[in-house]
Amino acid sequence: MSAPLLLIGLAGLFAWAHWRTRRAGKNDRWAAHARRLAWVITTTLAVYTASFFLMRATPGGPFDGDRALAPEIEARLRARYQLDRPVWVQWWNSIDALARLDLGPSMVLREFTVQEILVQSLPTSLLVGTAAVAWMILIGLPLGLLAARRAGQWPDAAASLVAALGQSLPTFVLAGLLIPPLVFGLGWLPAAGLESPAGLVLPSLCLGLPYGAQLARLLRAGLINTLDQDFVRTARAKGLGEARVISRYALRGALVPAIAFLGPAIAGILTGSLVVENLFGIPGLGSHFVQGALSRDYPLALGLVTIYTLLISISTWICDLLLVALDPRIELG
Amino acid sequence: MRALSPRPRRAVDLVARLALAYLAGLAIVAALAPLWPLEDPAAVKLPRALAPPGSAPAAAVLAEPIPRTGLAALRRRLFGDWSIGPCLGTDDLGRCLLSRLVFGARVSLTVAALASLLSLVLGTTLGLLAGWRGGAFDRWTMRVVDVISALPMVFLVIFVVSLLRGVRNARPDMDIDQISVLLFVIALTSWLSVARLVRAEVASLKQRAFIDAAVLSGLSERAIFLRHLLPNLLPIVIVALTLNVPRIFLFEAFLSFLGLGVEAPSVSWGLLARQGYDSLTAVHATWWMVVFPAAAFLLTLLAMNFLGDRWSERLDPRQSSEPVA
Amino acid sequence: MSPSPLLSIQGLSVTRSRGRGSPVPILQDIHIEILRGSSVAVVGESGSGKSTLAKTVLGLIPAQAGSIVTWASGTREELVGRSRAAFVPLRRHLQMVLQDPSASFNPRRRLGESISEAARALVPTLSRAAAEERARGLWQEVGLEPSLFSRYPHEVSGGQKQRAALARALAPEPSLLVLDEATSALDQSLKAQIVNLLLELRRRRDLTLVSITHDLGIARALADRIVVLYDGRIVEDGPSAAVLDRPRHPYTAALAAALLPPVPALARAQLARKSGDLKAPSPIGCAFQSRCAHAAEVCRTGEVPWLSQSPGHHTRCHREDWFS
Amino acid sequence: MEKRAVILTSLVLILGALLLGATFWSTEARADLTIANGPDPRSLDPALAQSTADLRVAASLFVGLVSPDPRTLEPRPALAKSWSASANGQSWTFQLRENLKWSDGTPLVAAEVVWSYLRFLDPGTGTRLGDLLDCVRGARHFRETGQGRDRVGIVAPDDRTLHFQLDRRTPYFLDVLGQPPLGVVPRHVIESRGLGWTRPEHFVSAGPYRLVTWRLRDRVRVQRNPLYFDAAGVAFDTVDFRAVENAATMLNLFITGGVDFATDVPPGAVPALLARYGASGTREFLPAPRLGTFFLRVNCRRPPFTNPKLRAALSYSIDREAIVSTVTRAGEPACRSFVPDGVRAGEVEYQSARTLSFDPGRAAELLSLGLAEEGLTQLPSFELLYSPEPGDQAIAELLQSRWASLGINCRLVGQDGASIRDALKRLDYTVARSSWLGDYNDPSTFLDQYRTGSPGNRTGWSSEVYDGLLARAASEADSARAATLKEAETHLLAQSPILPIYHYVSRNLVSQRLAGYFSNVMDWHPPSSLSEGTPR
Repeated sequence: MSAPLLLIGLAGLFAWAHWRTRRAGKNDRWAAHARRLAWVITTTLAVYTASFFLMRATPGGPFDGDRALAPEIEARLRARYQLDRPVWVQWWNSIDALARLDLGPSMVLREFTVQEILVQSLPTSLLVGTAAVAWMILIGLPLGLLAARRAGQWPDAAASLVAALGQSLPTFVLAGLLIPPLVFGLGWLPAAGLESPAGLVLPSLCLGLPYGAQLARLLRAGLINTLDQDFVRTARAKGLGEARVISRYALRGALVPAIAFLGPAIAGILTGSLVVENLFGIPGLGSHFVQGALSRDYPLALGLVTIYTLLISISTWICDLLLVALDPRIELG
Repeated sequence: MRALSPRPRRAVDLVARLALAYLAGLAIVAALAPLWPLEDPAAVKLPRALAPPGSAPAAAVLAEPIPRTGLAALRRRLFGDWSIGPCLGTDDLGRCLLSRLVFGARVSLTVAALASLLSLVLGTTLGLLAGWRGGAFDRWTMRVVDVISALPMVFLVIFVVSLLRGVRNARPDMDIDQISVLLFVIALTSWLSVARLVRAEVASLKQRAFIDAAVLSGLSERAIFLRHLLPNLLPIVIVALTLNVPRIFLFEAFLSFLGLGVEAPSVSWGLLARQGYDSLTAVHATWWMVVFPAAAFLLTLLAMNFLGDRWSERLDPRQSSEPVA
Repeated sequence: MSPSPLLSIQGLSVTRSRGRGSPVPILQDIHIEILRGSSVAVVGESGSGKSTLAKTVLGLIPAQAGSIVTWASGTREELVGRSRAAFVPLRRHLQMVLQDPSASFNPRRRLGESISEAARALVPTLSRAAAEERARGLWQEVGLEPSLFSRYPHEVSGGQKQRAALARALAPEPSLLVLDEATSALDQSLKAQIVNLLLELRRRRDLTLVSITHDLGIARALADRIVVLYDGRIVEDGPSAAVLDRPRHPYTAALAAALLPPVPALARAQLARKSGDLKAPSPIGCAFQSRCAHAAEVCRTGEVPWLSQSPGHHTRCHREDWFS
Repeated sequence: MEKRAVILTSLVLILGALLLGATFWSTEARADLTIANGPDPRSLDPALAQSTADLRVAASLFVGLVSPDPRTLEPRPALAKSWSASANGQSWTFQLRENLKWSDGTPLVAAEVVWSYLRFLDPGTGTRLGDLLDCVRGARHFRETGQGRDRVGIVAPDDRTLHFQLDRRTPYFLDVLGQPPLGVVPRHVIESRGLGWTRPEHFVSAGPYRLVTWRLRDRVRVQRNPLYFDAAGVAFDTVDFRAVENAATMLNLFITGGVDFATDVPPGAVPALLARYGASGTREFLPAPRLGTFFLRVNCRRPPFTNPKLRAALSYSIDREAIVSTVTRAGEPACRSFVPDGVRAGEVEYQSARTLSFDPGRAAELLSLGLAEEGLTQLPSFELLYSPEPGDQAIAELLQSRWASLGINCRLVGQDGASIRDALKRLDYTVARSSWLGDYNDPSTFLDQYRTGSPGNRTGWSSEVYDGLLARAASEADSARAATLKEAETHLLAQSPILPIYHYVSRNLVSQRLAGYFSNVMDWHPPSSLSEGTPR
């Protein structure tokens, strides 16, 4: 029985955080981290449970096919995967398995366990995601800086246009428009697949561009705000060069909302990768996620929901740490 | 205090006015869609399938049976059988793309507007209460928000859409249509950021003395919310709105890509974008099916972004030396 | 007419919990009796708990212990433990002018609206028109140009806003008016104008005034009795002339002479503990001991006695004879 | 300091991700033949294969007793060298080749073939296509109950002889045995490895290829099996089955030379592809009829469609020609029957019923008759369940629009595959899109589905006449059987529980450099028979 242990451990973590706060004051870092960790686990369990019952309430099952299964076969399959037990029991058992970090076997890709699928596809998703974040920064930062420095002038308008373009075109349309010139016209990039680093360029660009556009808009707004503030003017008055003023003083303040946006953006990039994976034939998590959901592969879909929840929570956590590093006034929650 | 950066205000205001005019015009065109001399967006005309812009003849089409009331009847009285024709080309079933864009705007804008409105109402109410009450209510509301925002939305959408369709099929008498399902799902997923923003804003407004003054003036909680908190929340809410609408557009397109979007004969911009994508292959491209929906998205979001920027700058207290009224 | 009590504060304690840490005491064991028609000033440094006291009396901050009783409405009413809604009927009689005039008006409402709004909310019998008429009357009474009545807050000066705030507080015609640093945001000449206005109003409207201030000059000008707060406790209470001219507590003396010594390490630790940052030993004995020029061994121990210096004049000090 | 730590951590994370990515780029060289296979195979176990993508991989890894000729589909000797049937066609004997070996060198004997077939039938295996072998004595009973394993009519008297006892004369028996799901699997590996036996590290087969890698959503790579009985006849040393779901992506890959063989094309590209490849004479895109039908199911238990006249009215009101000429456009034949043309029924070619037509007048007549019988004045609006993919959606829209002009109003309901399957299973639909691909080259693979109680029925339709005709056909000789089956099909179409729309065509894109590709009705193009060569 691992689930009770997990719950006890969770309660212990909360209690320790509470005790530590009592002893070391409310700004204690370890207490904050412990509480955060406890909440990440709680959130994951809550999301898992909600998804579990949502999936079970939805019509269809993992063994439905275009061709019906003989009742005997279906009964045996259901028994093999314990689907014949009461749903509460199944839920408790799956939580128990989750506590042992066992995500169970896939019910549709029957030769694989969910862990094996993760091991195969998570690195790819992380790779594409990292490259997309790189694109996002590569596009968003200069565009935002340019727009803010020349606010109201034509570079601002041009940057806004690019940003709106990035924000308004659905990924698949973007891909459809980028592939002909880059793949067929110039022949620089492969049409699909990740067989070479060049194969990474288009998918990550399509994935990162919309977020880069949003980042540019946020940065522009933030910079216009901070460029107005006294400390920046003081820096200017000291005779510092404009580039230095921006990089040393203004950007710091402007980055706060941008980094706060980074957490949801990473979440979006991770979960939104499915279209890109489909378009470019990339062996990532996204397609497993949607396929798992569509084919009612309960363990696979739930396992991936758990992983996504963890990834999202952890990336927001890291972003919060970054925020604290940038702006000491912000408290660790 | 003035913004330091030099800005030719007049040009900015002109563009802002243009953007506003475009959005208002679009809204009117979309709202009155049945009134314009357009073809039926769902009318299949196979002989002129995939005709490039302007090349296909207009078809005299009117819905059967002829409506006696409403915009469609008025259209008949005004224009009779005449229609502009497919000047933006036709799709693979010979349907007029212009008409589909106009009727699609109706669905897309309605979904975007209503879903933002719903999410605004929900997000503002909860954010307001959480920020105002503070304490346990605040903590738990925000925990719930955290949990929901940690749920991958794609997953939620697949099941909620299937579930609601199940409910709809089981209870046809409830008459849930596809667009309300979309609306519900999108609103459900987009109120979180609004709630966060509003809560943070209320928490800081609460510290301001004028709220204490309102309490001292004997105002009820409702009056404080309505007269003192809400008006001061307006700027942040508007910013949230301009950030939400493009997300909703893209989300709707994404759902269409997954095949979970609107059902025919309804048409939305997301669906048109998807059809455009489908028509774009390595060997053949019907460019008009990609370019016009993409341009519709682009123009609308450009206008919205611009207005949003301008509006949030205007509402920034540090920039307004003139009366805000 | 024998003076009858208007407000009586007995054993009031207020603590504030910040975040998850243990609650920090802000006010401890406060006793003040305010007679009808009197004018009391509460003085002390910033952080001494003056504003908290004012806000507690007006029901903006809940009290943890003690009682506040008022007879302002004609009957005896207990204020501690009242819900926000149950407080509303009393606001007609107890009013307050908040600290910062420029922050205490909703930037998106016209000044006049805020005043008639207060009149209407607290005096339900007033019609909309009557409320506005009363507001305009008050507007002139506090000496404001009628043309400013429908201006927005950011369009008028600080002094004008302070007068408007006064008008708003007077709108329900209260019997007790609490002024929280009513003049500290203003320059010298405006201060004098406001003080004169207050004295005038007090006379004309038979107001009972409680002024919260760190400015002893204002206290002297406005009040006939002064209560000195230090670290959430009353250290001296007496007639203003006596307290200001012959202080019987080292803290009051230092305050009056504007010779307050800097905050030493131990007091800093106490301040830090208040904001919940550090663990510090709770002080034993007199809270002022670490800054007191006259501190002795006795100050480090035990409960500090509440001593009567003369009728109506008390201090909280171990060293009753330090001044001699 | 903290800032530096944060930056350092981010750098480490990015580097780590890039390093992980680099593992992809250091992988194997390009395969000799690359096939864009559609979605991932769900399983490499031939008994569990069901989609065409699964079957294509299974067919290259496994082999059965016989194997269809890629040009004529005639059964050719595979593991079996020769065979004979008794006069009544109910008893078959097969002789295995000498020196058959598994890819790990273990000898392959007849008992293992028997075990493979019994495993295929065993309900514990979870086979979906188990009814393929229903003609074998006792097979159906064992498949449906798990009882009577030793009474199934498949035995191996010695190491090289196999004996089948059938329930009835089955003209298509050899066709069935040639199907990929009946490839022979290694008992010695499966019993020791369980479900994981298809992993590359354990994998053993007797087919033309053996498994090298299987990366989900990426590719299945196979390599020539030197111990295959015809290893010398296999031209390509390595073959990649790439998982590419999106047809547009397949086309892009094909055009840029990333794949040599693509198994689907985007619907929008069909006319351009036909024009491009048809005109140039290279014939890389050459759609050919195949055994499959796209049709609508009507729920015969849901009023008012309990009335066959109303169902038939729907059928007469479908303009099938318009659908194939504007939506599918790859030369798909519009349905005149349920069973496609070109099906063999034993020794004779099956002549299908050919009773379907587009006849709005007849439709209107049947509609009013049917409505009168049901006591209705107007056909209530009903729901048409479709899967929201480009082609399907266009068909649904076209149907809706055409029906509307005939006064038949339907609402389109787009559902994901699992929901549609669930609705079909629970008979919780009114009209739903469906498709059927024949398992073997015989009309019964289509017609048997609508027998009362058949799991493939899913319309609630049941007809004693129909069941009787099918039963009668089972015992008849080829030409009489074909006539009886045609009679049954005519009855089925008249009753209209299903509304056939069009027959599928193969939609392969095949590089010019491949030889050995022949169009056939089963869309059967085993990689082992393809070779490098001049255009066909």
